[in-house]
Amino acid sequence: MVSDRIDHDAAAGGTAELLLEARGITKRFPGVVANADVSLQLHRGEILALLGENGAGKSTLVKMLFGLYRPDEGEIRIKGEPVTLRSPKDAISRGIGMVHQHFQLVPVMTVAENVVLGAEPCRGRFIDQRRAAAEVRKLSERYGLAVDPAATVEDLPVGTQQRVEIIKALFRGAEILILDEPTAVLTPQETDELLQIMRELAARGVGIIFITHKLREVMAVADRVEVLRGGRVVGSAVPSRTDEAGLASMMVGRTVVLRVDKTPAQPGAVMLRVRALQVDDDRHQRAVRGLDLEVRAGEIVGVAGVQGNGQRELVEAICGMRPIRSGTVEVDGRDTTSMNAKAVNGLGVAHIPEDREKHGLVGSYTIADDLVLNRFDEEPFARHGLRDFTAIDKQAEQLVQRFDVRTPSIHTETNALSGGNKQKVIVARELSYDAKLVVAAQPTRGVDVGSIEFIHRQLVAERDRGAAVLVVSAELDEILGLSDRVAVMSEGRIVAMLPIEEADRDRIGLLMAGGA
Amino acid sequence: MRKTTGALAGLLALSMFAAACGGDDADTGSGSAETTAAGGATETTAAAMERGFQGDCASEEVFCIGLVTDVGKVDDKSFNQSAWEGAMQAAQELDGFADYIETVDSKDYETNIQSFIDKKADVVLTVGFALGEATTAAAKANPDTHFIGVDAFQGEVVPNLTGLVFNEDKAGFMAGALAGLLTETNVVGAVLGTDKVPPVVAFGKGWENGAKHTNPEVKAITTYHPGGLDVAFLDPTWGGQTAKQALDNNADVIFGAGGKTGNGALIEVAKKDGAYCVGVDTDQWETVPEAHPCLVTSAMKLIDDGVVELAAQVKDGSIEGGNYFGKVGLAPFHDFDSKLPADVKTEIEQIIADVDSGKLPTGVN
Amino acid sequence: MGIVNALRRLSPDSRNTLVAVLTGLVAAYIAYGIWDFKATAVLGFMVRYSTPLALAAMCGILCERSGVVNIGIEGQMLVGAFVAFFGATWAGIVFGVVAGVVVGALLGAFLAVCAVSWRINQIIAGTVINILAAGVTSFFYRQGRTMKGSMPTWEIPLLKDIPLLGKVFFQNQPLTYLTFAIVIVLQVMLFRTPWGLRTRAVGEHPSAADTVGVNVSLYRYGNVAAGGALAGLAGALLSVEATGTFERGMTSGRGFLALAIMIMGRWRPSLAWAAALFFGLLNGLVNQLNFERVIDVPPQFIGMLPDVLTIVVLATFAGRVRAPAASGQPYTKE
Amino acid sequence: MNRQRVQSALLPVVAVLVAFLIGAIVVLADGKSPVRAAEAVIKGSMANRAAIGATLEKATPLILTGLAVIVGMKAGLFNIGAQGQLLLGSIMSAYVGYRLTVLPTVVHLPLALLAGVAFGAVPAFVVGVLKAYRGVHEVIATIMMNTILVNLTDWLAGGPWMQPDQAISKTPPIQASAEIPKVADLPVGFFLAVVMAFVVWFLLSRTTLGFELGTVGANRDAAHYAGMSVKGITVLAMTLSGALAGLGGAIETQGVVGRFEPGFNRGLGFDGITIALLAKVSPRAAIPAALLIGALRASSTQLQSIAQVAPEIVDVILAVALLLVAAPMIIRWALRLRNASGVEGVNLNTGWGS
Repeated sequence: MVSDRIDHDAAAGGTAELLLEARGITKRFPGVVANADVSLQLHRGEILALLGENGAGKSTLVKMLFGLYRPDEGEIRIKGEPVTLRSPKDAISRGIGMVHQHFQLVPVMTVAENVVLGAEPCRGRFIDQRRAAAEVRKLSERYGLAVDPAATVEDLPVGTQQRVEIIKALFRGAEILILDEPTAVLTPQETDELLQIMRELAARGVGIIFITHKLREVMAVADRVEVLRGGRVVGSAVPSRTDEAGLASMMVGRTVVLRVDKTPAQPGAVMLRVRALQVDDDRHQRAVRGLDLEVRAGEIVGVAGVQGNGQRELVEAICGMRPIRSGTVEVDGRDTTSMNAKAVNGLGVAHIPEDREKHGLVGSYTIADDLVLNRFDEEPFARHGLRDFTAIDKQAEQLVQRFDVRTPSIHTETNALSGGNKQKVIVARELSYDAKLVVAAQPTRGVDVGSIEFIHRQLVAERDRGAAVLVVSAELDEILGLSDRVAVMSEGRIVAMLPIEEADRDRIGLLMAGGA
Repeated sequence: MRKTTGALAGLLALSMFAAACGGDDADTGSGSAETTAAGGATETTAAAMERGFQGDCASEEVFCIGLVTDVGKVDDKSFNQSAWEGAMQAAQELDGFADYIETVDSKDYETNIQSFIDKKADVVLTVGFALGEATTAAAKANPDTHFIGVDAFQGEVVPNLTGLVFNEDKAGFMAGALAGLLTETNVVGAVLGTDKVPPVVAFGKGWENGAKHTNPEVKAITTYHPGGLDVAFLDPTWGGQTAKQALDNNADVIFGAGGKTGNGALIEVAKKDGAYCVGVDTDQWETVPEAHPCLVTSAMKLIDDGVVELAAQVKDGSIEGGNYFGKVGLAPFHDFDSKLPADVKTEIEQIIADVDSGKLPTGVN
Repeated sequence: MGIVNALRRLSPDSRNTLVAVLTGLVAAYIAYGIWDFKATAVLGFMVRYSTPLALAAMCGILCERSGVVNIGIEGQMLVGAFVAFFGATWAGIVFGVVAGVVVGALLGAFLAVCAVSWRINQIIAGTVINILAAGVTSFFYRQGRTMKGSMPTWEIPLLKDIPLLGKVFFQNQPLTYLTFAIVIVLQVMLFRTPWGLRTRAVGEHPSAADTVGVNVSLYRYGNVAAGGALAGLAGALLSVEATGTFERGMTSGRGFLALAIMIMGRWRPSLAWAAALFFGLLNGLVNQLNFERVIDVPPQFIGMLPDVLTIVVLATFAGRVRAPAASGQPYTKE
Repeated sequence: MNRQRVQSALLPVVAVLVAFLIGAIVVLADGKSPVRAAEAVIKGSMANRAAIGATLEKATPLILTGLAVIVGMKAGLFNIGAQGQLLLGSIMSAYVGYRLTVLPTVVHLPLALLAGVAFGAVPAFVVGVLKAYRGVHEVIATIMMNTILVNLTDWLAGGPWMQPDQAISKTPPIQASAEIPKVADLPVGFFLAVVMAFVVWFLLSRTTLGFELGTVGANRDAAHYAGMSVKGITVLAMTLSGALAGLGGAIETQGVVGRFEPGFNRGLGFDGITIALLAKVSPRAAIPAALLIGALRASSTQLQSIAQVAPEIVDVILAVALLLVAAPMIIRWALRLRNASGVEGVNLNTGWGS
């Protein structure tokens, strides 16, 4: 255990104005206590990191601070005055702004429209478009947040969308800015830029609450850290007076396994061979531009890269979900370039999709049905077009047990499961049929730590069984922990292929950003 | 939120503003549509006559008339209503009872007819050519009940079934002839229900020929509702809009024939000064009071008179199977009686007589 | 030069609109030059036919732009027509129209209750409205009443004297003008005012609107009720203005056609109006062809022409139209 | 669990009872006797074999159009076009029924049915293709298609296929060999429809095809991921939907009307929507839902004859019942039933999708 409670005022420099204070906040949901007796303080010009694992109660806490939830007990004070935040509107009017994990931007509208929504500058009864654009430009210049006010949000890269969110908050006069996992979707370079922006904002007197589970960022930018676990504040620290390992153990409650236990790889024959692949995205723009890649049996190849550099299209093209414009894909020597998802799957390619709610599951189906989602018409689950529910249920019982899916019954709707358990359903399904090639896209996104470890072990087990494993992840830690070789992807190409021994964070970060 | 409410209020206010102005104008505008008594004609009859078989229809003395409508209602301002009024009048005159069943689904024709047979009605009156087949079948199966099929032309003679049919082409011809005499632009228009219903076509063709007979220069512009049978007679909006189009084509006499669709046409024409309109089936002066400003006459088939006549024949036993040709003709000119030139009236009276007697062929098959 | 610059500054959307309007005008005047009053007659029909449809489509747009599918427009119109007419027979046309609008708004509010508060499937709620409307109006209909007064035709001074357009657009009845105004106002409000921006946000991404303090439920309630009011007005237009009478089932499927028009108009008031005018033009041409007897084709084929054309147009040009993203989805705060 | 199941099964029953109650109030308000109206409904729909036969006859096409709508909804499609599809199926079965003269019943009857099925499917197939490959929304396409098909069938029945010696539009009567017989007053077509309900239920819940259909309806992206052909399934579901509606039309022609006559099949497709919703998109539940509507529709004669109640009362009752089924919380609240776990009701796609 690292430092105990420290004096807040001392950390913040003592003289700064107290912007926000939470006292003894408790929030219960049916069956769960999400926050128990949480207290924290935020001063002007301070960056406060809320550190915790998924499910530690960080999101619930800030949603109360933003008026989305009402605390069951406790008190929130802004500038010393007790307040009741009934809605985001209340929070906004009191100078609180929030950048949500899932951006709250209307994709079909312009940057300026998104920024002024709900607080429109008017000339007469009409929105003053020019002033809206001017305000956006003004804010973006002042804080170094480059955006074009006239651009349509859906055309912008993720990092830029995030800046729009920040501008949105600033436009509303936010003095307290809550950033919910802001770096999850950014490149290391974009992350650095964001951290720079945060410092800039703090220097101009904004108080920032920064939610993350990435220790490096906390160390880099936070003035103070509150660590949450199980809905409680388990510790506070000043980064300059502690180290990553100390924070990590505080966060997890035990010593963290930073590397996945695994033996050196025993690569065999080439299972996946991708040559000069060209694939378009949904908007008919070329996303994968002449990509070459090989994955051998018995190894894990991790694809590192910033989201939106063609990873999704690559995965979907390999798995037969997306038409291939040119180039070839071979699985175990068979040309699968023009095969559909069904045929590719039939060759023994397992696919853990990136977006489990969208692609991986049918939420209104039972777990048993979702466990045969892509093999519903194969024996023994179906014969002559008729489904065999005995076989389906039997398989479901086995998989639920083997993959430790926490559910009352195999006939429960998948919707009712937690994120981690949903992901386990998908992993269970995809790893249930001794695949030759396992393609796992963001396999642990939004999953609790216990499940992450479990899923990682399963992927390693697949490798050890002799399968070729391709992992695509935005979490560099995951790539570094799992992979035997690391492929760095940028702008639709593999720009480097490194053995794990040569893969270090800084180098990969530079490559991801398109540097040499 | 204030802004939404504001917007809402704005919308409402806008509508109220315009509506208010409309009201002002209406007060100063033509007051001719004040007549509410017109509907009263039917209402008084209805009030005098309690619907339903109040007596023992099975007995010899009690005379019962059962009416089955085509899909539609007895208050359709058209042939169903006309037949029902005839039935009520007959019941009154013959000291009997009358009742009706409105058909909701064409497949119920038989069931509905049967229900009157079960109630021992003396006369079962079916309205509309569509019921022809079901009526014939019922007549053959129930020789003791007499059947009257309005608009149902009888190809073969069934002794206890009389078709009350009309030469719609004659009525159309007479109306057309009047239109030919009245038109100043030499364009007459017809807004019709559908060409899939023979009486409508007969009215329309007769109308065109009549107009050409009295005025060789005339151009007859005719259109049918483009929709299916389920809407063709029930779309007054289209009727009105189309009548306006005909007026814009310089037509100054418009024939509206096709249930509510035609009625819509009449009401539209009434809004235009100097234009005439001609109703159909019954004297629409009674059924469409809104059309008074233009309604010069109606091409009538006197279903009610025919029903009364045939019911009386049933009662006294003189009725025969086959077809009974009901009277057709032009409705009274009402307010226009004084406005029509004498020579026009004389000429049209001659034409009516000649068409009636068959001396003047209508040219429709 | 100034004009060229102004043109250049227009958004592609406005430029296309401008081009379309100008093309239409040129075509109309060429037709007018050749056929004279016949062109006027057809275009006059076009405006009359399209007006109730456009109004009903505005109802659809208001509802769907804020995220509620309204399949009950037909029923709302029918009840609006019924109430407006009987209101007009009882206390005059102003009262009638207002009553129709109010009852339409109530039915809209009912849909909003179903969709927003009860979270009933919106298609079901709309279907309930349709069935109920057909049943109730038919059941309680009594004939033999006439309106107290009638809708006048207003000729707009000066404008009415413009050749062709004057007669087509500026010699109409009050609710028709009101419809023109509503379309234009709605177009401007939807894309230029705070209300419009918020409404669109609520229909596209309700949680984004919610997190900046826009009350999603309130906007949905307000707009769906206002939409119902417009449907009621469309009904009043049918009964009190276009015909001066009420008949059972007199909407004749116009509420459904309005949905098609809304989609063809890509959920934009101005485009939807254009689509409604297009339908009106086709139907007017059908009539005129009948009048002229230039073709010997059964009316059934002419009658299906607009529908065939619509399908062909949609299949050829429109491609995938994009509905407001949250249309039909109940919104739950997380 | 069990209690909840009983409650959710009870809800539609209560909904219908409440709807009847409201219907009674309306009748009373109209100055008529609800007791006599009730008597009329019983007499008209179930008092004797003929009445039962009438109810079943009315229910038959409703089951099938209900199934048509259900199949579409399962695949996320809203088929407003069942009416048009039914009409085309109906006239095609009539054509085959009257035109072919020398066939034995065992060939002719199924052949005519098949013609109905096939031609009900054709317009729906077109709509499906337009939806899957051209992105034309099925709601617009089916609305347009309804108008087109009404006009087309009106023209056929009044033009090329019109019975020559008749004044009005209708096809000649079908041959006896194509007629669906009645056994003891009970229409055989009804049993065919019931069989179809079970076939559809089996198809949707027991076969891989049904699984694909449901997956496409519930989550298109997941269906794509699972290697299903979303476009293919869309076309197939639409086609199947049209085929069911077409079968409904064929049974009407061959079992009830005996020919095609314009105006004889009105409203059936739209009742199908009501039934699908009342049945909560469950194929087997379409049977009782259709029986309920069939019984009410069959009573229209007696309602007028015995109680002098206008037949529109049926629509009022249906609307209320539909509302209550869709919004079970109203009844729950009225009956003070607790345990309102989650949002219940019909689960189908509402959005226009794309």
